[in-house]
Amino acid sequence: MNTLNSTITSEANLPEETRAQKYDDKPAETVIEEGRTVGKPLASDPKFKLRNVEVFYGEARAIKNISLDIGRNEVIAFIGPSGCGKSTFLRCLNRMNDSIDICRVKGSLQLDDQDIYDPKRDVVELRARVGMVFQKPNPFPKSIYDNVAYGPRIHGLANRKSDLDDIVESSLRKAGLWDEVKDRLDASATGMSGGQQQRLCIARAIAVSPEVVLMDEPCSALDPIATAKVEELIAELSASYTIVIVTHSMQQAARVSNRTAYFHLGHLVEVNDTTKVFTSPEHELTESYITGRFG
Amino acid sequence: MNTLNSTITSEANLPEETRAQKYDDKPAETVIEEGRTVGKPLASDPKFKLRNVEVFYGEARAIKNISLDIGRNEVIAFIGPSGCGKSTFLRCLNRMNDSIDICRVKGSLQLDDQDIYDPKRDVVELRARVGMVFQKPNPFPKSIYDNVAYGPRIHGLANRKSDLDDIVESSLRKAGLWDEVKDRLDASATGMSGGQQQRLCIARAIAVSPEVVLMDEPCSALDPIATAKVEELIAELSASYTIVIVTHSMQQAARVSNRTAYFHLGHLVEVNDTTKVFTSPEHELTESYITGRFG
Amino acid sequence: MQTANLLPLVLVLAVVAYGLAYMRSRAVAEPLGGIRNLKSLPFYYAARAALWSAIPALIVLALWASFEGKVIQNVVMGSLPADLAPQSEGQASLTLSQISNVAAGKLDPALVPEGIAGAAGLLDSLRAQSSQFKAILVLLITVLGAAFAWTRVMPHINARENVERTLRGIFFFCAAVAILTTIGIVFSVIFETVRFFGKVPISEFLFGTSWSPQTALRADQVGSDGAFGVIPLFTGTLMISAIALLVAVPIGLLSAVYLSEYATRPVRAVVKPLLEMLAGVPTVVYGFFAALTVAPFIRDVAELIGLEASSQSALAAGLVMGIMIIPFVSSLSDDVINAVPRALRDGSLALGATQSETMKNVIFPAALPGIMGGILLAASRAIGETMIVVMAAGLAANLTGNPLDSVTTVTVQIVTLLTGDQEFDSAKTLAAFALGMLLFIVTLILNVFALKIVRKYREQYD
Amino acid sequence: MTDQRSQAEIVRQSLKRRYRKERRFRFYGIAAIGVALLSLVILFTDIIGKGYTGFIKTTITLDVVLDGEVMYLQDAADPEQLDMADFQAPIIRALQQYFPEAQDRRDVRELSRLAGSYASNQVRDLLKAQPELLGTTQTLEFLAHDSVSVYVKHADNPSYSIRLSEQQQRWVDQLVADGVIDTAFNDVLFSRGDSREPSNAGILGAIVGSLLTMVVTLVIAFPVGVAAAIYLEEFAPQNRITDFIEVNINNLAAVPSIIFGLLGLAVFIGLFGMPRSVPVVGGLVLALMTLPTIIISSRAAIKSVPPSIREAAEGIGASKMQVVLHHVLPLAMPGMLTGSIIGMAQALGETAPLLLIGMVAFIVEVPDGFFSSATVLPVQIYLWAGSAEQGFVELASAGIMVLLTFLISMNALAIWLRKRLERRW
Amino acid sequence: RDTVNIVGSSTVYPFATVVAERFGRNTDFPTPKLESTGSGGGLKLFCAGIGTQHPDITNASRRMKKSEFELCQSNGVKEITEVKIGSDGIVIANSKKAEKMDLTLEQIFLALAKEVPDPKGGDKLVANPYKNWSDIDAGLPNKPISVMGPPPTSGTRDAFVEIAMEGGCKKYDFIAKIKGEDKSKYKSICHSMREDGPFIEAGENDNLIVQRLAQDTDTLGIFGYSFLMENEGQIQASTVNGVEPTPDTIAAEEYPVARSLFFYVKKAHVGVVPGIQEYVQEFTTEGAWGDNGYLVDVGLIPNPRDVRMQTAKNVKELKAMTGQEL
Ligand SMILES: Nc1ncnc2c1ncn2[C@@H]1O[C@H](COP(=O)(O)OP(=O)(O)OP(=O)(O)O)[C@@H](O)[C@H]1O
Ligand SMILES: Nc1ncnc2c1ncn2[C@@H]1O[C@H](COP(=O)(O)OP(=O)(O)OP(=O)(O)O)[C@@H](O)[C@H]1O
Ligand SMILES: [Mg+2]
Ligand SMILES: [Mg+2]
Ligand SMILES: O=P([O-])([O-])[O-]
Repeated sequence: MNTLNSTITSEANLPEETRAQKYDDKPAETVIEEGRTVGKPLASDPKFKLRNVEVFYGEARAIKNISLDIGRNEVIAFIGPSGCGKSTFLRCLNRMNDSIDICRVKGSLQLDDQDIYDPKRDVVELRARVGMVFQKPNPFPKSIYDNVAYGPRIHGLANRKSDLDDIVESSLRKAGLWDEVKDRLDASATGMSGGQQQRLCIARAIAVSPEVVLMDEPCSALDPIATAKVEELIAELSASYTIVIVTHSMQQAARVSNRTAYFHLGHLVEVNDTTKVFTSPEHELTESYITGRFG
Repeated sequence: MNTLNSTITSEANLPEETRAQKYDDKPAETVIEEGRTVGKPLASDPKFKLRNVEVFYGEARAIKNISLDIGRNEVIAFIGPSGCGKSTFLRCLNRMNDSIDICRVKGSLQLDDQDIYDPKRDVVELRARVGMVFQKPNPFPKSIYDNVAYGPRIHGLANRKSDLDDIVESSLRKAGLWDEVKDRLDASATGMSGGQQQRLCIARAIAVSPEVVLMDEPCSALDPIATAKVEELIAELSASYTIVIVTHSMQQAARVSNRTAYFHLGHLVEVNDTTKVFTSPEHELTESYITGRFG
Repeated sequence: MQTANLLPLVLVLAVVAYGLAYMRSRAVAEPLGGIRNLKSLPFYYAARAALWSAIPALIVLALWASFEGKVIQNVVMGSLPADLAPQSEGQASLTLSQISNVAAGKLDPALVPEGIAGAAGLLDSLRAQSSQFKAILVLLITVLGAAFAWTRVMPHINARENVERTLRGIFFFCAAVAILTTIGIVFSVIFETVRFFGKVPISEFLFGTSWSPQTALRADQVGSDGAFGVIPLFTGTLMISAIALLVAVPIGLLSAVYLSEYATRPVRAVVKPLLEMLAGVPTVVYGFFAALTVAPFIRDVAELIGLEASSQSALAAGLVMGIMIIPFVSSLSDDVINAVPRALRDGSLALGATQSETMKNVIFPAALPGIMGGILLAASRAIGETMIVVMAAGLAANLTGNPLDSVTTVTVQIVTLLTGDQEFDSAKTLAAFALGMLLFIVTLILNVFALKIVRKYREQYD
Repeated sequence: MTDQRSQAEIVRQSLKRRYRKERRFRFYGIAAIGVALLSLVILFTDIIGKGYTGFIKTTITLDVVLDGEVMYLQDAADPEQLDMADFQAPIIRALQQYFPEAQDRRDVRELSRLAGSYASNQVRDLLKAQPELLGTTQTLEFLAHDSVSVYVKHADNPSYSIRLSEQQQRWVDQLVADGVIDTAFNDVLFSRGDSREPSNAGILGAIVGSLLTMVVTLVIAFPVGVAAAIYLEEFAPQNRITDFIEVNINNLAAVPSIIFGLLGLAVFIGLFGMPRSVPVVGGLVLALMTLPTIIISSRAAIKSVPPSIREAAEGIGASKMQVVLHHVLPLAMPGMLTGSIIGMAQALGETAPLLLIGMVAFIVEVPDGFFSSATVLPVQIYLWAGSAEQGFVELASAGIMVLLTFLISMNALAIWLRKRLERRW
Repeated sequence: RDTVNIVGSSTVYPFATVVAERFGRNTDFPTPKLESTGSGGGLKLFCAGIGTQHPDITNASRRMKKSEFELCQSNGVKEITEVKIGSDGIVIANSKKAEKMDLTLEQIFLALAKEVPDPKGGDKLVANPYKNWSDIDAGLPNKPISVMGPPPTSGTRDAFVEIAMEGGCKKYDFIAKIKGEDKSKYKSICHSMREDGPFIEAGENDNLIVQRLAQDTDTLGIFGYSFLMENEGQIQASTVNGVEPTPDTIAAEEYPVARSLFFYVKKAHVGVVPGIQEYVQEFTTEGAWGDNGYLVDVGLIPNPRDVRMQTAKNVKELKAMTGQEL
């Protein structure tokens, strides 16, 4: 442990010129070869099969020719410096990008061998299968019960009130929130603490029994205690769901994921087992990042 | 290096229960003793002398009895998990909290032995001496020149147009932006890239020759290349300014600062030389944080 | 059955259709293992049934109601003996009115010709038949629509799509109302405008410097020329609006600034609605105030300093109008000033700027597009105002730059021309329409410009 | 370092000047608000000063002997006789009780002009309803004649002309002293339609007309405006057509209201053949006029719904329409209501377009439906303000107060609704 | 439709409303609906055709014009009954605090016309040079000419121009001569009001004029007699040609600036819309328009009795106009 830290701090002790030099000599851009990802981007029998994905915001190319497989019941973490395209890529997986007018997606994206971007594809059904949790907790300004029940209701998942009650209870239980809120299901969700809200959002997402849960920096607005609870939850969920999590905390990635993907300026630089990425990254950009030379 | 990483990943490989257990056994709150900061919070002949500072948002106490000295021409980094009060504390130093209605500050805060919160104290003059750079670059929607010239103009620092030109040029040079913009000083600042905008904001801050520059996560919205440039700039400025920087990247703290302060839920847990904090933290919360057990 | 009774009945049936379809969709879902196996929620099948039963029926009802009268009228008229048969359309409407007044018992049947009394009987029976038939037809359509929807409750059919598309259509139609209104406005002034330009050359109208409907009031009164130049009207409008804006913009802006930057919360909560009341006071009140208090005062002051002033002046009207439109500027500016991102404010304050410097140099320019919007709204209200001008600035179309003179505005002329002694076919009355058209075009151009400017600004910020 | 020191010095020196500017700026702000509020106060004192007497009526209470002989009425149940009878006579007799000396033709005439012209009708209606009262003595309260009312209320106000003869003034003074002539709260104002006599004129017809018109306006403008805003904000593709609609809506907000009157005249009355002077047409015209305001404010309200809520719902698999109806609409509703109330307030005070569609009419009967002739409050005020009779001046001001009360309660309603519907997130 | 619809002159409106209100109160018919549209506007609506959407009666503060009659004819409004209800005096008044004026038609013309005969003599017209009353006649006060009057869109203005202005104008022989040669030139001389300030167009709100006179003692106002009657406390009328405007002098046509008031009934609607005939009858009873009728109270100047009798007779028969009399 001390070894790494000394590396970092020794770095900090370098004279300024040398530090600056390093970036200038080797501009990050030049090192990446487009479409080439080191590590293990592919999987057999994947849940998602993504090939040559490119995403444009207007003219700007935010995702540059990325190919990746995401396996069943795996927890994959996306890491990378700010603005590298993690969120953009994640949002392709359930077509949340559709609502951004200027956003165009190219390439082949398949969920269980069906094209996600097929124009005939029903987005509503897709999103029911691929749930999402956002960076900032965003509960509806309704009661706790109604928040969780909303998805099952619009998808007709419950025939009776009691069915619905069951779904709500089990979702809240899975999200580890049941004991805290079971006495005030009618209270407004906006009165909860940030961590509770985020867990509520997770409960809401899993209430429609999705196959995949996408999480975009789910803990970045939470304090350490709340973060711990959410991470705990992710670990539990990983048994039955495929989870894709974007995080800016390498430690978090290390704690929760099986595989980690490192993004850099729109490229997918490296994907590998989490242990592998953090112990012996193959690509030098990955190494620079996880050793803290930037980010 | 590998040692730490293996520590992290071995952590990730623990069975879920054990991981969860760890936080529950030792709730973060109980470990901290209020007002007690380990390490070296004090300095001789400090620029800022802050004693028993408490900050309230309405009823909520966001800063809990913090005492700290900030030396002359030192670069001090504030780190800690989200919501721990870094920004709140920083904004006390130039009374930017004044504009938040419900915010109240208690304790003694002195800049060069003069009370900052003295009701008779002139905020305008204070802020001219203690400049600030924000998380999101916030250039004024004016030309690049006007952005930098704004401060000198309102303070009447230049008697002639040529004086003003000189100030603008030297500030932009210090911010390492001169070569990139010297041909388009009349272009709108909002048309620049994020990194350029942030450096422009720094140039704007130093154009009034402050004694202290406060920076609240100045790189969190920037990509790695832009971040590198800003860090380089901080290193250069540290020769003539006192710099207080809030960052969520431990690596960044390690790279740019002389001293590091670790905040946790409103407490100042530990302050020490950066090398010391990152190599052998004294407090176990600090250790947990920098080894990535949360945050 | 009366349309008034039929309408609720159709709605009730639609609700019944809703209920039935809802139950059926649940029944269909039951063997499949619950409603999750339907393509859409039962609600949507039900809503579709309600829409299908109500909408066609309502359309038929509307059509029937609009043609029923004509048809019955023709039959009744046809039944009249030859000597009573109406010669003209107006006669027809009268005869019909007479018949229906008799039928309604408001006219004594003994006092009207026998044929009319007979027709009244016929009218009664026809009306009864028609409403019976209408009721049967409409109810039939309702039931058929519901029945069809019932048969279409199938698990693989996406009823949600249907319902949502219908709703979208309705929404689109509502958005189109704005366009229809514009078309309606153009339609309602265009014919008269064309006729006006048949009498007065367009160039004279646009570039003439004298406006005097007096001299051309009636063909037999005076046949003088050059009386329809709009330039004095537009300069008058411009002058009064400019004075009003000179009052309202500084007062409104400064109030807004004070309220949003300095005032405490409770002060703001009280003062803002108080200021808004200024816009709610009827303009007649302002008119009296301007004419009886402000105008004489201005004249006295002007005479005191040796200026010649009319007892009606653009200045008086403009000042009072300015007070009236203060809230448009203050409230809207207050909103946009509050909407300026905190980051900009902080950025300036952190440099050691005072609040007023921050306001003047940073916030104000950033809020400018929104403030412009408020000012534009205030200006359009000023352009459209008539009562104050009539009372305080008069009706004399002087081409003058002196605010102490009496002037008049475009809208005032439109109102006086249309509500005063009208002269069909005379250029005078038609001129009102031409003025309306011209004003419409001018505001349209202004708005296109405003949109362009705002767009341009918006690109520059953020 | 020295640089910093000297700069700090310069800053300190500039401060005095800058703080002076700051204070001046603040002062301007306060002055601006002061001017605006002062105007408001002046306007309101003016209105209330002129109008409070409008809420006072002058009554004259007499013991009337319903003598058949005097009235030439033998059988009060006979409609024919009722038509021919003279109901003024018993009132004059009752007054002569106080002034027995007034017997000649001129005196009788002057005496009869103390009670308002409805007095005889009141007697007739009483007998028509209760023929058995013929021959009894009844204590009846009549409205005083307008000139009596002006005299009683404004005798010492030089801007009113007293239209009573010396003798009448003496009589009235005595009757006031006797308590026969008295003042009371003017309930007539709130219970009757318009009249040519100020003391008989009421504002109820106009209030009901305004209500009916506003109902039509609200029922049309609110749903259409909200639906249009939803379409433009949520569904419309961003293209030239949307731009065109946007310019159009902004422009309609700027079209002088009288032009909407022309539209109503040409389209609703001319093309669709709807009747003149009815609340439906007035409501339609005003609805078209307020539509742009509602659309613009509703769009702003929709825009302010945080995208995170939208994303949350979409992320669960709600369709666009569900997102809008379940989440966006409820959250935007307070803002939409505010805009609508502002629009409605404008419509409530509008006169010009109604002039053209015939809602400026003398209508005595209180309207009983959307298709019966009616006027509205601002028109009634406008009509009264233009009438020759002195009594109408105060009535017009009283009417303005009623209108303002309407406005204030509408605003209060808006604030209350907004408070109720507002949700924090 | 079962309610009588009446449109037309704002001058007749106060009288017609009083009758309508009484009519509604004393009969079982609903109170007629009255709209004040101005004489011309009323005639336009009236002549637009027959049928329920068109008005039954229109009031006018001037006689129907030939062209209007023809429009009526062409739109199928064949039979129209004209009812002359009385007269209205147009007064020129000022504040009681000021000196009472004695004017002649000639002086009025000289004070208010756009062009007047050259004061230096000769048959020549010059732009109106008079600033003060005393410029016109040394006997008049030495005060600036300042007169408020109705706008050209009002019937009162029409009447004032036709009676007072033209009356003063044609006293000049050389102008009277023009009448024979070029009628329209004659009219343009006599009917044009000056636009250089002394004459102020004050809108249609006569109350406003009255209130301003009370404040502004140098100004005269032009309006109908009923406004004078209601405000005798504050304002006084000038005499014209030495005659004071009183009901008697106006009825006797001694006061020169008076005009007749009319209404027109659409015969085709009688018997269709209930109440028309009864309303007209109410209007033409002695109790209403007679010398002691209630209309006098609101300022109507009654016709001489013989005219009333004749008119009432015509009304009973609903005698139609031929168009010749116009
Ligand atoms: N709506 C948008 N319109 C235009 N450009 C966008 C939009 N959203 C993102 N971008 C751009 O796309 C790139 C990738 O953005 P993205 O949000 O995916 O980054 P990220 O890796 O999630 O960053 P962060 O860690 O800050 O969330 C960035 O350069 C960003 O500026
Ligand atoms: N304006 C405010 N009103 C009320 N509470 C506030 C306000 N600003 C911050 N807080 C609360 O004060 C605490 C400290 O917030 P602060 O912004 O200082 O944290 P931080 O360490 O800067 O976090 P981050 O890393 O997310 O920026 C938090 O609990 C936060 O919720
Ligand atoms: Mg992101
Ligand atoms: Mg912060
Ligand atoms: O309405 P007028 O009587 O002036 O035509």
